[in-house]
Amino acid sequence: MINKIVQSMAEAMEGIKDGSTVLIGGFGSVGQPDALIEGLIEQGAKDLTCVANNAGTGHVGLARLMELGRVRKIICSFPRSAGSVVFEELYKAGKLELEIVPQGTLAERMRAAGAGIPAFYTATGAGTLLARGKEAREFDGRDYILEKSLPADVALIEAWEADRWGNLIYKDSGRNFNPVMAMAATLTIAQVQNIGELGTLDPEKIVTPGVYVNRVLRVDRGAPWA
Amino acid sequence: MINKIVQSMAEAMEGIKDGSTVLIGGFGSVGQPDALIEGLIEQGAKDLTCVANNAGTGHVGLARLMELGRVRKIICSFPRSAGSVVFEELYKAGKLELEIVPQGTLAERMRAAGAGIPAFYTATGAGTLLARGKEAREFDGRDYILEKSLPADVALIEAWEADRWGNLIYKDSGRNFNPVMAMAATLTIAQVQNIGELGTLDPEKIVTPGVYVNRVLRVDRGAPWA
Amino acid sequence: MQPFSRSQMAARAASDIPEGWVVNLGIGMPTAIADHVPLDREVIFQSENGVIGMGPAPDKAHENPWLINAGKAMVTLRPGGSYVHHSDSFAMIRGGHIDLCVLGGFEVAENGDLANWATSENDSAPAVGGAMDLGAGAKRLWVIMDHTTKDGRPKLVDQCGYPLTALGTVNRVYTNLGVFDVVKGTGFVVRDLAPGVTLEYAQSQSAAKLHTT
Amino acid sequence: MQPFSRSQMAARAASDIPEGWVVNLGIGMPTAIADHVPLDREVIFQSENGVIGMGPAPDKAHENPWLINAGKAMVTLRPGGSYVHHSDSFAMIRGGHIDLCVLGGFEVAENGDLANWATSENDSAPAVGGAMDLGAGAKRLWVIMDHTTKDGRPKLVDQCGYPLTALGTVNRVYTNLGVFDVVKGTGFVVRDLAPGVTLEYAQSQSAAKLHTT
Repeated sequence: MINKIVQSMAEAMEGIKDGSTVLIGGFGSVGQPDALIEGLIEQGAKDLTCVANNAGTGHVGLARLMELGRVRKIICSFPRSAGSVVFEELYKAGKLELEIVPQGTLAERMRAAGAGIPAFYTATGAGTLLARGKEAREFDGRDYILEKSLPADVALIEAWEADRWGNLIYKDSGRNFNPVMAMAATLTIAQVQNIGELGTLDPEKIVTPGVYVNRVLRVDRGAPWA
Repeated sequence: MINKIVQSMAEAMEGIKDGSTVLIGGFGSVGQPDALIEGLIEQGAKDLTCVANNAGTGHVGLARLMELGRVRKIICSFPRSAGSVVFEELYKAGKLELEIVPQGTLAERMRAAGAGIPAFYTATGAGTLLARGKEAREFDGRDYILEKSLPADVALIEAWEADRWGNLIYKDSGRNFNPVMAMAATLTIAQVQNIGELGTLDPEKIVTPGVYVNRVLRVDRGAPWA
Repeated sequence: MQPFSRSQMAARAASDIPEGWVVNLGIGMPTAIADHVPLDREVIFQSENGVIGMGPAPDKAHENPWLINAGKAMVTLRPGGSYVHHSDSFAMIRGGHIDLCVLGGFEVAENGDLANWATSENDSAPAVGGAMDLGAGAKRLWVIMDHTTKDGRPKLVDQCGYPLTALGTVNRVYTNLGVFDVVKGTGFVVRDLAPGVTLEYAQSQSAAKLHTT
Repeated sequence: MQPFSRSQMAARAASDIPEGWVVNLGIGMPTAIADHVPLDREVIFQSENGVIGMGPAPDKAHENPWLINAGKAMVTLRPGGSYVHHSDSFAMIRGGHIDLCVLGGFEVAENGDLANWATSENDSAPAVGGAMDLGAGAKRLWVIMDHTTKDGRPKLVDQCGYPLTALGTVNRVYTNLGVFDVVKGTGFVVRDLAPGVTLEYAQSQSAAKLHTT
């Protein structure tokens, strides 16, 4: 019997190694796997490259992980936002490497990693500072740059409902980065609010097939914080 | 009021020009827009480049369009199958141009066209006959080839249910090429079995947002033929 | 002279959006445009985080913390709305399926270049978000911004001094002084001026030539 | 000598598929493998047309013409199954998420090359379908085929004569004479032979060296 549901956070985090690239889902707090990030803090892996849309806020979650000196590099689209105090400080002190990626390119680079595409061309960023060091090429008279896929060791994601095969259904704007991150990582760990019996999730509503999911942990998270 | 629902086949086919590239959805007969293909036969556009998984069977649908001399070129993954008699004959007589594309590359080239990606690298086909004339490149020690996007003028697709915004829900294996074709064409025309009031389609089940759909025609097609 | 208020600027931009367009509004002033589009003029507002067909902010009783826009404010979903994931959302944006994107701006150049994400080449950690994707991908790009900076420097310029967001893609600019089309080969063309604002005055507040017709 | 029947070949391959694998079976002989995997050993069968978690063919009363596999035969969906579109289905295949693909073959070479789609360089209209995607993308590629052609020519070869489908990716071959691993740097390694089939006989039917160990 396939059973991807794990019973403890320790089991969910097992085997995450120092030096890993870790994708962290969510946009704002919606779809953000808060409990799993806490679990990763507890678990202890360091020298991490973290990929998320933002660079953390306050002193919790990703910001806390950074504050503890466990993050070597952050890849994101929006590092500076209200409350990104930990990022600001570490970055200014030269203790954190940063790669800024346009949000769509970030999503597409992960999708590419999941889809077996090592690189693709995009018009986003062509001719800008973010094109520096990237190959440029013209197609049909328009300028594009070459972007590489962004594969990862681990993805921490959140979903609304799962079954023991690891199939995932999201709620409202909770999909965001989660389904593409699930595709891009070798080890995908999902935090979910609900678990249904196999066969109870509507096959037409499953967004992430269990094929992309390795472990599921039920966490009664409640509503995303505002 | 946005209303993409058209009342007649003539309205659905309006403006399809000679020389167009036309995408035709479906895999086998599931998701195949039979009525729209008949409509295109009736409409009269010629010198077409048709993109579909197969090259038509028997003397109906796409095969009929070819038999009438309206198709200049076919792009597909599986030209020869049981009953592809029209294709065989025209191709042998040098009256039809053929581009064979691996099925996954075919789907991805259309998705790329829809997603603003002019070209991408793939391992599929690298080192084979189908790599001839294509740029090869190594990434991390593996060979890949460069594939170009495949944009189109028109997509003829089928779906299970639509609303007046053009949102589409598919049934079972009826998605297949339809959602990617909807993204890749300038004019996407959908044949659907059912039309629901706006707001009655479950937002979590809509696979093709109406953004990708220009016209919807209700056709009581019944079950796909075996 | 009665320069447009922010609300008037948003209303002016809203009045130029026809029914049926798919529209993405940037964070800040652009977001306010939606409030000026009446619900019976069906415009499909898209948000980068995968919401298609956003409606107005919910009243207290109908707040849903799972449903937010790119500015992380709670929104609603209109009948006909749907959800996609981030890669599908940006496929829509980058693939040219958004009829209009409206962004804020630091500078717009007469060749249609937009600078709106970084204030200097030396700022190594500016937040780009989805601006470059939207700037390169939308069918039309409008910018809504004050005509000058707080300290009076023009924001309509002959060439951007700030790092670019997108090259040559701005089609129109809404400012407190007026509405200006960006026409390829010509530059800024005055489409409308706020009540009492003269061409001479608007020109004096701009660092690029303003054309008429 | 009792060479394996087709059903025995399929059963042999099926017995090597552990619970939990995601498996894509090619049209023809490979498809028969699924019939030999008991339902209580949960294997997730994926089909190129976007069906994940296929179950056995339906009985007459439960036929659903909207639910077919890549061979266009009606199938069922297991509890836990789901649907994706073609691009997502091939993302799964090409992105290395399929644990195993089993295809038929014209020839397999000792370096793991597979030829299974075109019978000559001059056939300009062969049907490739998804074979190249599967051959390049699956984590493991097994081939199930007769050991020789109908007229007795070996199909295990030192180098493929037919146009290639995928390069160096075959891991194992199931034939009527036995089971052969393809080991990088070594070539074909005999894993099992059909009852009464000697190594000498199998070698005499092969155009590449068969190794033991």
